[in-house]
Amino acid sequence: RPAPAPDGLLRLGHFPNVTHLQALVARSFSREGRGWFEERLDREVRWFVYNAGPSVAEAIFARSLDAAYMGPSPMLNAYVRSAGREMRALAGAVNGGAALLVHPNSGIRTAADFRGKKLATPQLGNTQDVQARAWLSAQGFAVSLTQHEVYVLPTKNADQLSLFARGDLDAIWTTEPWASRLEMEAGARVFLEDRDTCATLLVARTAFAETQTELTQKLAAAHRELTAWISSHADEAAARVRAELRELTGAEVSAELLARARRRMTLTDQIEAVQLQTLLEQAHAAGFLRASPDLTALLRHCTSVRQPS
Amino acid sequence: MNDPQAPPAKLLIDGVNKTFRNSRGEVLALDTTTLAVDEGEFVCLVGPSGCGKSTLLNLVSGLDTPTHGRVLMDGNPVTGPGSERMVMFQEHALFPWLDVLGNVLFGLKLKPGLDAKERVDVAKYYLKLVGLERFLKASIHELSGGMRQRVALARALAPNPRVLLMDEPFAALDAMTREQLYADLQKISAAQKKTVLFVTHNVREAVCLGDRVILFSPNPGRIREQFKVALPRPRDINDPALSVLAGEITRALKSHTA
Amino acid sequence: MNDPQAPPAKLLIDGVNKTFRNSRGEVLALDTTTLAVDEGEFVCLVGPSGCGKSTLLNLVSGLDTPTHGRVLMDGNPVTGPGSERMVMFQEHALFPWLDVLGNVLFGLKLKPGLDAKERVDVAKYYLKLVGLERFLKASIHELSGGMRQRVALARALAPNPRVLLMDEPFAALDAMTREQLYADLQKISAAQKKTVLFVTHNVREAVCLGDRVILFSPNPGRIREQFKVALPRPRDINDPALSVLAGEITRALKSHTA
Amino acid sequence: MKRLFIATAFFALLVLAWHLLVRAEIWSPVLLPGPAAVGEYLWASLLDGSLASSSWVTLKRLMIGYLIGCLAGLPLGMLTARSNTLNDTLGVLALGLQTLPSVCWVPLALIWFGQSESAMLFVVVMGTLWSVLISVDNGVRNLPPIYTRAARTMGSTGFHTLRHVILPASMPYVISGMKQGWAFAWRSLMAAEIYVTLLSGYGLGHLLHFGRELNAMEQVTGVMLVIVLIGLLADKILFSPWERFLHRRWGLNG
Amino acid sequence: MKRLFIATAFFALLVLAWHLLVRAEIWSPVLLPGPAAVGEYLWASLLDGSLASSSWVTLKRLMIGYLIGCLAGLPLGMLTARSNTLNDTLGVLALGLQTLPSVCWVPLALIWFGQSESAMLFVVVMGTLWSVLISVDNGVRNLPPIYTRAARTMGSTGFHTLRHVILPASMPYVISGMKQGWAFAWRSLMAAEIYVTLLSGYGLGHLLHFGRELNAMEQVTGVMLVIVLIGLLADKILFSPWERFLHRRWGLNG
Ligand SMILES: Nc1ncnc2c1ncn2[C@@H]1O[C@H](COP(=O)(O)OP(=O)(O)OP(=O)(O)O)[C@@H](O)[C@H]1O
Ligand SMILES: Nc1ncnc2c1ncn2[C@@H]1O[C@H](COP(=O)(O)OP(=O)(O)OP(=O)(O)O)[C@@H](O)[C@H]1O
Ligand SMILES: [Mg+2]
Ligand SMILES: [Mg+2]
Repeated sequence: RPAPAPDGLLRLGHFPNVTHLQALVARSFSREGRGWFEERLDREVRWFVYNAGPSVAEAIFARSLDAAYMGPSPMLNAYVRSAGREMRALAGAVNGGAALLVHPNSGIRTAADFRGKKLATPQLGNTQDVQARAWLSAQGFAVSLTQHEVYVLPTKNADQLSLFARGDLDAIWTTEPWASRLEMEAGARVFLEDRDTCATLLVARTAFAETQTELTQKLAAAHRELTAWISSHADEAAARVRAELRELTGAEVSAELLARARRRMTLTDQIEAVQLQTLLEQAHAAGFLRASPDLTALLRHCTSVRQPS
Repeated sequence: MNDPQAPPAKLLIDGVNKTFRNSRGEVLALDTTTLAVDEGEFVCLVGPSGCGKSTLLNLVSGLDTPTHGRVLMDGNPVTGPGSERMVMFQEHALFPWLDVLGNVLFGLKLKPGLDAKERVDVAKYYLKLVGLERFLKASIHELSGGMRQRVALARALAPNPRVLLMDEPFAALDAMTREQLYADLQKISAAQKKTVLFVTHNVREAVCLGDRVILFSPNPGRIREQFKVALPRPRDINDPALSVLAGEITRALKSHTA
Repeated sequence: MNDPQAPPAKLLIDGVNKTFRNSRGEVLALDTTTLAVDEGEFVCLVGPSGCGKSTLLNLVSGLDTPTHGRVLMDGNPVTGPGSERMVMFQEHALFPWLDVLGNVLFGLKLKPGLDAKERVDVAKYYLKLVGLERFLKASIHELSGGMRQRVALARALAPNPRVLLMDEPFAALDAMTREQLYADLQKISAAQKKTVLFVTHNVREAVCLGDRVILFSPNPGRIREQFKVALPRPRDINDPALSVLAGEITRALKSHTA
Repeated sequence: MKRLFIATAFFALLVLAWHLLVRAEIWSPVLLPGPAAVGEYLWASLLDGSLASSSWVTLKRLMIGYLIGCLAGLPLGMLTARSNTLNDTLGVLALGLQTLPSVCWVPLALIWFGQSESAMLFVVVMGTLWSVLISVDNGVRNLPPIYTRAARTMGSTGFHTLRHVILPASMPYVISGMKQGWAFAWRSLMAAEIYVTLLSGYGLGHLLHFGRELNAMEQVTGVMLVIVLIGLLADKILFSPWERFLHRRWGLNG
Repeated sequence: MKRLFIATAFFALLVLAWHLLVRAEIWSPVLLPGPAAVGEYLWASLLDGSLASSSWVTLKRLMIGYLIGCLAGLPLGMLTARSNTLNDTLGVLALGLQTLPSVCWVPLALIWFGQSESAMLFVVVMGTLWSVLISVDNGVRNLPPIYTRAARTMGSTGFHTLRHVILPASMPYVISGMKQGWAFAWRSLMAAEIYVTLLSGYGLGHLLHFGRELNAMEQVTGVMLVIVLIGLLADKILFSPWERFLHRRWGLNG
């Protein structure tokens, strides 16, 4: 098994995705040799790119990552699956940035019209997938791996666009920038918009958080500072995000697309415990989790938890 | 035999030779050879290993074509194999995916004018002749070498061909079975006036069965000498008169090879 | 042989029988059999197919163990195969992954006291004896059946065993090669006082080679009769005196089987 | 009896050791789920029908694709073996395509057929076809010529020879080719299912992939057990009878 | 000569037909890239070294995993063939695991080893090991007993028999088992590379996957051609010499 990182090295994971705003901006600083985290933690930072939450969880389980940006559902999943051992949340990052879009020809006007339709989500058990299932259940549809009153189809983001354009999909519940791309490139209509639910968090491997407490706190602090910086330097941050995405994926994100996407996202460094609890229960209801344990341990190292009043 | 009034020879091997090409060059397996076999004649071919006996049989069967010369049957050129010239190969060549009965039936099914019941009856008759009536359903791999040769014999005899080409058919048999089959083969070929070309290493066997014994010598393969066997039939392999002739032929064989 | 003063028999098969169990039940392959073979004696076993000749050889070689009774060599029980009793199997049993020389060397390498050069010399000597000096590097599959048997013979002779167990070693050979090997085998076994057990279907061969000829009959396999062969050595297979004895044995064989 | 007992005892011990290791919590439970967790998963998904429906989806894809592959590969293999021209063209093509792991067709298949059953079928057929073709070609090419020669002297020609001599004589090769084709089809279908989610039904590969997505190792392990079971059963049902037949009739082993 | 010409002409015609079909724009160019586009991609990625480096990454993984699998499978197969107890335990286990497409190990391997080379190696070893083990077991089990009997009468025992008789005599099976192990290893590595992106190096499977992600079908097709090429070369270099040896020495075909 891979050994824990040598001292002086911090291994950070993230997606090449606009909802990982902080990571993209910080990494663009690193690229210029004045890394945001490097300067504040006095550590060499090595970035690793993932494109799915479960891979991040795998990497954390396998001790090949120290901390990462990831969505709440995979984080909760990893926390529960490891019996609360392997995963710790440090801070919030981005809320919202997701939408439910429908095909103009799908004939969907009201929630009741979803019966028998095909609804795609980015990935089984990810945040949008859990939310979609919870929402559909709330609308009275029976949805599970074997019940298909609405077909919930976990489909890769890259494939969604072409399938949607061909009319193979009626609706998509996804995150930015795909939601905006669907609007702009495939004429998708927004059915529901989500600006508030937790979308990205900063998490750490338990052993890392517990053995290097000071470093962990410094990391969270630097992240909070970065979040504030992005809020106050919106244009420079946007430019850095576009440049970084070009570096990572080789694809150009238009300024218009980014702006549109940015409008659905809310920057934050807070974690709302209630939201996590809700997501946990929804995942439990969808059959993805068999237990819904206490979240205290998960949030033990997080100094910015908003507890229910 | 060259009498213009006589009927044409059943088989005429006319100035035939055969060259094989292999990695190291050309092998003249059979030098220019002429041989006429009359209807109903039993001709035995004897000679050391590699002298072209099997090659000659393959040419007559139509499986191979001569490099020069021609093979005629009833005056017509042989252009390919056919069921009127049945072959018993040196290897037994039985089909392992069929049982004993199935192997004998294979040739019979290709012969028109028989219904299913008659075919089975014929097959059983010949299997009984070779003493295998209790092994109709046996697989080939379950038989001993001698039993396999006997199945091959039954398979060759069953379609009642006019010409039989047999390549060391009795090599793997014990003395007793062999003597039995000498008697049966003589009976069959006499009764049905079959024309037989018969290859063997065993000179006594050749003298016992053949009307003529033809000696081959190798490198290149060619006919060296012929012996008419005028002994009365049916012949017994242990007959002293037969031994005398066999001794004479054996001496001739040695002198050609030495 | 039962004289208390005499040295113990080289081989003593003492009240041995052998039962095989197969899917259909038990087969008594060899009924209770006793046979003593003296040092230097050449004993031929003759009998129809399936009478237990190969079975007996396997018991003596130590590859199989008797169901009852025991096999002694020089007074000591045989507990397993060993290179002092070399076997020539009915199938040739050559190793296809070795060339001709390699096959003969296999047994020599397991014999202590020879260096590499001596081994090759010994192997070449015996390959020359069987007329294969030009095929040292040939692959087994390139040889004809008769050549394979000759390689197997060389392989069995090369380590110079005290006892030779040979199962139809000459079946695939043509008459001339065979006569040559009769002479050689007689010379070798006389010169080196080898004890030989020799299975054959050919009664004349048995009489030509054996000091004693033992007749088996099948179902169950048992010894029926023994013949001392008192003819002077070296013997020629075409000797008329030999033919007379062979005829007598053949008649005895027929009477037991009929 | 005694051997059966040893085998049973061995596997019981294996499961016990597994259980104890997991209980001892040497590793984190995400790394290795215990047999109890796996059993629970299997039981639950048997009850809710997801295991049965996925197995059925997978088997249907496999069977149809495999059948098409065999039906095309058998005659094509015979043809390439009998004709030099076909062998130099189609035969060389087949040789190349056989070395291509058929999961590599997935991207093209998805573009050509969309995320549909046809795409899966295509991948399975590509996995089967070439390997069957080449084995049959090999089998026919290596037939001892003595069989066809013997048949010809008995008056057999053309199609009769093909049907009654060449086909049965190359049986051992054909069977082993079909067995290998099955193994490749099975592997490529699993790889394809794990790699892409289909709109038209979840197979066992999807369950495995979902297990990974949810970090649910007891699901991964459970599905793996089911896959092993299906593999063993397929072998028993599809190939054992043929092999027993060959063994009995030809005296072949294996 | 004439046959070589026919083969060349056939493939040239194939490429030409492909080119014309694409030129005629019957299909959208995303569905089927033309040979020119594929050629361009191959040339470009040859020049920038990405093709060479990916091939090297893939081959390294394959070679190491395959070697480990063979080195473990050979002796284990001999052991299971000679011991009933081992056969009833390890042998049965191997039979089951052999039917498991080794790509199914990927989720567990990722959890156990992380997204690392070890995970890939594990998958490749699982693809090779069981199939080699079972072929060797089969080969040794089906040896004609006459060989060992003959060797014993010449005084060979124990390890000498194993080394000088059993091992060479089971050669044909061992070679064919190693060949099948190679095919499985190759397939499982491709499937694993397509399925998971590794941090430690991009192999050919990754190039294929990226081609799909970018809808760059000329990349997909180009990489497929490279995979075919490597497969053919591996066959030529690794197995042809052995097969020629067997053919020459044993008179076996194939
Ligand atoms: N297909 C072939 N290719 C090359 N050479 C061949 C071929 N068939 C036969 N020969 C050669 O032709 C010669 C005659 O062979 P043939 O089989 O006719 O001998 P034979 O008289 O039947 O010998 P045997 O008594 O051993 O059966 C031999 O030297 C043999 O090597
Ligand atoms: N391994 C075995 N299992 C079952 N039966 C056997 C076995 N080996 C031999 N037998 C049977 O034992 C009997 C004697 O066989 P054996 O091989 O000793 O005969 P043989 O005298 O050598 O005959 P042949 O002249 O055909 O070689 C036969 O009936 C045979 O079927
Ligand atoms: Mg011949
Ligand atoms: Mg015998």
